[in-house]
Amino acid sequence: MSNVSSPPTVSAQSNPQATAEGAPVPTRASLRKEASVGARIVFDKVSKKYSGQAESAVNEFSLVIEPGEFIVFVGPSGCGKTTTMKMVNRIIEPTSGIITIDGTDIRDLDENKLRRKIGYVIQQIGLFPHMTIAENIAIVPKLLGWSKERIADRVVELLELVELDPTEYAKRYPKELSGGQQQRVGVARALAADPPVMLMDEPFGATDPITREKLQDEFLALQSRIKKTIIFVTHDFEEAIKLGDKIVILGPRTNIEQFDTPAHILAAPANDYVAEFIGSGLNLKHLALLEVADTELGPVGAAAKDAASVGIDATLRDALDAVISGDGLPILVLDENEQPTASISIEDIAKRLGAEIEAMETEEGVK
Amino acid sequence: MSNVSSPPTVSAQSNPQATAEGAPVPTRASLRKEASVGARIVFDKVSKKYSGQAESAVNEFSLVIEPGEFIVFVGPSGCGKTTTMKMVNRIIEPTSGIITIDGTDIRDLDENKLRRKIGYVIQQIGLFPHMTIAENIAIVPKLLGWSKERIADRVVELLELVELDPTEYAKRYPKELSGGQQQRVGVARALAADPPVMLMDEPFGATDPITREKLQDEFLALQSRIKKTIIFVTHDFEEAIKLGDKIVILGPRTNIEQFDTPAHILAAPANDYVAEFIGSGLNLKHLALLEVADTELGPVGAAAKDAASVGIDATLRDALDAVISGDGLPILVLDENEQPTASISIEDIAKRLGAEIEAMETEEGVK
Amino acid sequence: MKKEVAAAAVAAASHKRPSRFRGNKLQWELPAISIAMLAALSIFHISRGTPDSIETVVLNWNYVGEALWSHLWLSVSAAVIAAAIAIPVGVFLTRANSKWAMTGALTVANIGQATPVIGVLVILALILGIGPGTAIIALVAFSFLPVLRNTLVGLQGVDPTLIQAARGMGMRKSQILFAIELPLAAQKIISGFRTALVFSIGAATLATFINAGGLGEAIVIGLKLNRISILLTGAVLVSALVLILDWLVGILEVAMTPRGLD
Amino acid sequence: MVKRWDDVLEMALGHTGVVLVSLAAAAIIAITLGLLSWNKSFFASSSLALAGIFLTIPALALLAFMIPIFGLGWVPTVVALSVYSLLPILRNTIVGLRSVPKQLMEAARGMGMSKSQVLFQIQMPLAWPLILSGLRVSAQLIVGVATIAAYVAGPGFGTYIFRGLASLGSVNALNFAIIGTVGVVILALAIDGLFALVAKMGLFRSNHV
Amino acid sequence: AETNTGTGELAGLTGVVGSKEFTEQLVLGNIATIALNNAGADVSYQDLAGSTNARAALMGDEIIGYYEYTGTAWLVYLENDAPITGADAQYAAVSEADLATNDVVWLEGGQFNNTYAFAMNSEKAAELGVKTLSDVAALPAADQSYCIEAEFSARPDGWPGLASTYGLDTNNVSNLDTGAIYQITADGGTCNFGEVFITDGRVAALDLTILTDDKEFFPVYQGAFTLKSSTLAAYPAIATVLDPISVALTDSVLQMLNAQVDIDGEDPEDVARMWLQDNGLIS
Ligand SMILES: Nc1ncnc2c1ncn2[C@@H]1O[C@H](COP(=O)(O)OP(=O)(O)OP(=O)(O)O)[C@@H](O)[C@H]1O
Ligand SMILES: Nc1ncnc2c1ncn2[C@@H]1O[C@H](COP(=O)(O)OP(=O)(O)OP(=O)(O)O)[C@@H](O)[C@H]1O
Ligand SMILES: [Mg+2]
Ligand SMILES: [Mg+2]
Repeated sequence: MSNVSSPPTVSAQSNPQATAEGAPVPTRASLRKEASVGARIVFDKVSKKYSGQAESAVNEFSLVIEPGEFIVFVGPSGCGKTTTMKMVNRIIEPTSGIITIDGTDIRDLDENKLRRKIGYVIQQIGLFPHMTIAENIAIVPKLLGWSKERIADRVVELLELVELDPTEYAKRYPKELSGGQQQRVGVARALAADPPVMLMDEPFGATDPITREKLQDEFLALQSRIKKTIIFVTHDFEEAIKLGDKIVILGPRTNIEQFDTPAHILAAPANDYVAEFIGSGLNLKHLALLEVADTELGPVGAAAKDAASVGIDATLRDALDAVISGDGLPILVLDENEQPTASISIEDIAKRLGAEIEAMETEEGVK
Repeated sequence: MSNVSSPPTVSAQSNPQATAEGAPVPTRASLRKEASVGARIVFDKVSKKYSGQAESAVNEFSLVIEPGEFIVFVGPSGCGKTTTMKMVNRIIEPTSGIITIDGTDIRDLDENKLRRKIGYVIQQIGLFPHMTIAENIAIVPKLLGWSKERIADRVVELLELVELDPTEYAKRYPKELSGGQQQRVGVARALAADPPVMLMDEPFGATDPITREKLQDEFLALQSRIKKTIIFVTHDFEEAIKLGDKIVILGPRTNIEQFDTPAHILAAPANDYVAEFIGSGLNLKHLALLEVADTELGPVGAAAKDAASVGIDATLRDALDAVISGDGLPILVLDENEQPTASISIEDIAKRLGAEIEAMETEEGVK
Repeated sequence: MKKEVAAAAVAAASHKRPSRFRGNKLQWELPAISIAMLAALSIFHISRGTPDSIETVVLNWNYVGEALWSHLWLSVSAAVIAAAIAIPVGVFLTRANSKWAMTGALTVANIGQATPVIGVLVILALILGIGPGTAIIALVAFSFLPVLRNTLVGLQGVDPTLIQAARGMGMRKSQILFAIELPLAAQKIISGFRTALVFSIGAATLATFINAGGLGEAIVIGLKLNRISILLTGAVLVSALVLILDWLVGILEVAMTPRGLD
Repeated sequence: MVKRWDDVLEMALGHTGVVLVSLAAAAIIAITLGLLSWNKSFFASSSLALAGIFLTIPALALLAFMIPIFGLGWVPTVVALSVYSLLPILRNTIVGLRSVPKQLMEAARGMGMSKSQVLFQIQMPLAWPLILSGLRVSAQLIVGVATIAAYVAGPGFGTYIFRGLASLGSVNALNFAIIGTVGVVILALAIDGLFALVAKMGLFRSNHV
Repeated sequence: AETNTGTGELAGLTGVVGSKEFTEQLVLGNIATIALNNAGADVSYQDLAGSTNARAALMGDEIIGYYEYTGTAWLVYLENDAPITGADAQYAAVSEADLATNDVVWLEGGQFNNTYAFAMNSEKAAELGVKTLSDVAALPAADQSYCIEAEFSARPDGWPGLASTYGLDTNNVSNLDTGAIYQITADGGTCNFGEVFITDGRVAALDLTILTDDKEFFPVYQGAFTLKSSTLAAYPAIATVLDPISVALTDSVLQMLNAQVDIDGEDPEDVARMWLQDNGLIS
């Protein structure tokens, strides 16, 4: 398990509810525009009503996404996540409201140029049945006129990235792949031309935990190198915590229930709905964001010699897991060289969590 | 949150490796056949090689599933789960090997009669685009010649079961539903005629956590009333733990890495592969199977008056969550009337887990 | 209570649906063109003044009405019979999975399509005698292939996951066919039928050569006796017939297309 | 009859040639028209109407009208055959392009493919089996219709067939009609076989759905 | 052997001689072609299906000329309502009008009249004892069944006029393709009386009996070679070559020549050449 905390570059959004209420407000994040290659995406009271439906699926949705931010949408099925995404690359036109990318109304942009800059992983996967896997992945690079060798290299690279052996799968047709394999090809296809913006609609839903974790780690590594602006839909809250710089928790009709960093949300769920959405084990989930290294630890002697141990770079969640595997007493903390360097107890863990939550709450209060 | 433990009716399978090695062995479970409406499904060295592929996708797969068992398949994407399921209802014919249901080779059964007794939730959802939601759900009942009223009632009942408002959705067409809504209709459709056997291929993959949990609970309730034989594929290990009487952890080419109850697997993962598959927080996951009520608790006085509290019917995972939300010290346990009745400490939790694991290990040893 | 809910669902859902004929689904241009053509024809006739003795034989309501009716009757029944045979044959061929059956049936259909209609008509007339029955046989042979081919392609193009889903539900082959495959292939099959209908209306102009009636007689007289007014009358009426029948089938197609597919 | 075998060979070659040339012309016109009009309801149904009307014009009338413009021989024959064979190709092109699954269109558009790229790279290949079906129907149709070349001194078996039909009852009439007809049938099957072969060779790879 | 030496009266004349697609036309077309080439021309022969096309080909200068019938031109191309009685009068009227309106010249008319007639199965004729159309009119309605062409049913010199002139019963009339009428009439059953052309070889071949047009209703369909006046102006010798041949072509000659093709199965070109040679019309 990789150790994730909110990436340091992510600035806390000034009161997110303000944006949720519609008026896009300038944020600190806009100051670091030059550092990122992603784009700034602003939704301004965007609504979409499907013809024949009584209510709008997306209702006055407002949100500011800073360049290079990894935003995760979570929300009940049918709340309008897919619809919202499709409006960003103009697969669907909003009934009302405006979406801008880097300040330009997307309606003023050339549709196709816009879309080529936006990688899109569609929920239904949507591989082209008449093309091999390699051909499916090569589509956008071809559109952009890449050379044959460059495309071939890229296809191999991407297939490896999504854990599919190129020699085995490049020449197959989609119907010859399992569901999860197809989904990964969909992700590879969207990444192909390295677009600055990605829309990912439940991209890892059908992949097994091991592969999924590898993909998540790859994505985070990628994201730390080239900061794309990513909108990512998932139903797995732990995935949201792990990946998102910020999480948007949506209610029915894309009502924004909470828009904040994972840590803030875990520390202070905005309302019961959000708490329910996070599910049981709120605190345990929160521990996954905190590291042993950042915790005030006890002396080595506090733990029994034969006590369980945990690495210093592990998360507190792993530490707690180790604590209960013994008898609940303090355990050893090992340094990089696997040498005992300190001990950690249930109280240490609880205190660190308490401090974290308090810090978040004060921060909230200040704003 | 429902509290789940291994259903009492599930007998521990005599050495599962034995079945995995091919020879179906008689088990105690067969003695309670009369109590269940499900069917006994036996795979005997079943293999499937897709034409044009170098290796078989399913390789000498042997497994005995007792009537009324809820079996969960987990395994890497592409390992052959879908292929294995499709061989049960003869969508795909095995290249070699035999599958029997209640002792009869499925090749000797009438295909269509067989299939009508097997509810099948297909991974790609596969709703019929030209039929409304209600029509999609009504297909099998119609095939079975149910009366119009009975079908209408059933459709309404099932839509409510899968959390879709019948007045809103019954007359819609699949394309007018979100991904998760479509998936739920797929589940409702498979359940329609209340088949004794269900094959469910990642049925809740695209549903949000709240709905998912409701669906899981509905399923468990259903299952406790009418014991179907269910084969269920998921990539969510917590879902597997919650739902499965037994879990089959598969490696590439459907190699059975471990086949056992969730508790056993969590207590003693058969190998590193299984451990990796379970993912981090093995012990924490295990706690979700244990209840506060079954734990040796401390006196009420051991906890501070203003300490956090947990219900007596909660899981130990919830108790632990509450413990760390305070300062790591013992917390109160409340009885049904919300009155403090005992206290629980980290040591109590750790001890209970330790005892559980030991018990499992001895049981393993006995066999 | 449940029933009320179900009933309410039906009622609630059905009234807010927009008409399936919204947009240009009605294709009004087709009848519009044919009306325009007929109007132009009428103006042409009125402006020409008194017809000569040859023209009077043809250009009267009695004659035209009868010819129009027999043309309509001949061509529509031929197209319908062709479809009624070709669709089941297509269905059978996609099931039989036999190269021989496939090749055999397509060979027969190809021959039917390729043999000049006039030749088939005359030779059949010598064998079977003259009249509408013989004409219909020839027309059926002529309009068979488009329906057959489109039926094959349509059925083969149905998403296999849907067929798997249907099989998984224990639907019998025939049930899958009627409830899933045919509805999903319908658009392509109907497209073949529309082509067949046009083929059959066009070829029915030749029915006159074996005393089977139709507008062909007007066309032949107009051509052979160099009477443009008669020729135009026949040709315009045939064209109008094509447009209007094609339009009607189009309407039928839209009406029959399940809403989930449009 | 033997001395007429040279005639027959020449007719066969001429017939094949005129059919293939006309079919190629029709395919280019009809597919282009289909690509331009598939999503424009008015344009699509008007061009279908026109193609349908062509099919109802008796060959004799069409050719009598064309002789003053194109003279005798190949040209009027090719023009006539081409307009006759538009409908099946055009209709199937339009229907085929329209029936591509929605989620594939969305995926394609979402990748920033221009309309024409979606059309050529996604819709066309997926519609191809249906378009091919139209082409094959048209091919068969005009193998038969090509007999009208006889009206305008064009190539092919038509001369024999019409001569035979006009003189039914005389000794050689049936021979003429039969040689012509059998020639047409053999040719028709050969041309369809050619299609099958080309399809097999993968030049017209059908989709792997 | 052809005398394509490039010498002779018609040296330099190239192009195509046409004809319609039925036997008599094939013979006539070949006769004209062989004769012209014999006189030094270098023309080829091409048959066309249908009168309209042959005429269109002439008007479009696609062919040099072909044998046409006076009645056809008068009623069809010149769009007259009623024929003119008498072969010479009809010929004079047609050649004058066609030259004036279309620049088409009619060379010397042949001595044959390929007009319409009604024919019937000879056995049946004997059985019913009919010889003339007046006899036919006297038959009970049940025996009066007719097969005619579509165009015949509309033209004033066709069915309407004929039926009223003789008082024929019009209740049992079938429209058929020209080619099919002979065979179907010979087969009997569908119709007792079929509309035929007098000089057609099949009349003899199928043993049909022609009923005499005792009221002389049918107009004259005299054959003559037609061509553009400009062609004739450039090659006036065409007339000198073809006129004597046309004069030699009588009803009985054509019936014989048609029969050689239709009954004996000979090639029209051979038939044409033999006749020209036998009669010393070519060298
Ligand atoms: N039609 C086919 N032709 C060839 N190979 C196939 C076909 N279907 C599946 N396979 C291959 O067989 C293997 C097993 O596929 P299967 O669909 O059973 O996997 P799975 O366990 O269901 O995976 P997932 O979790 O991704 O759905 C995969 O490697 C896949 O690529
Ligand atoms: N084409 C359509 N016509 C009518 N209603 C639609 C259409 N597409 C979606 N809807 C409705 O709009 C709402 C939002 O759908 P959307 O697909 O955006 O949901 P979602 O948040 O992506 O859900 P999921 O998590 O299930 O994918 C749903 O209630 C759905 O039923
Ligand atoms: Mg969605
Ligand atoms: Mg699968």
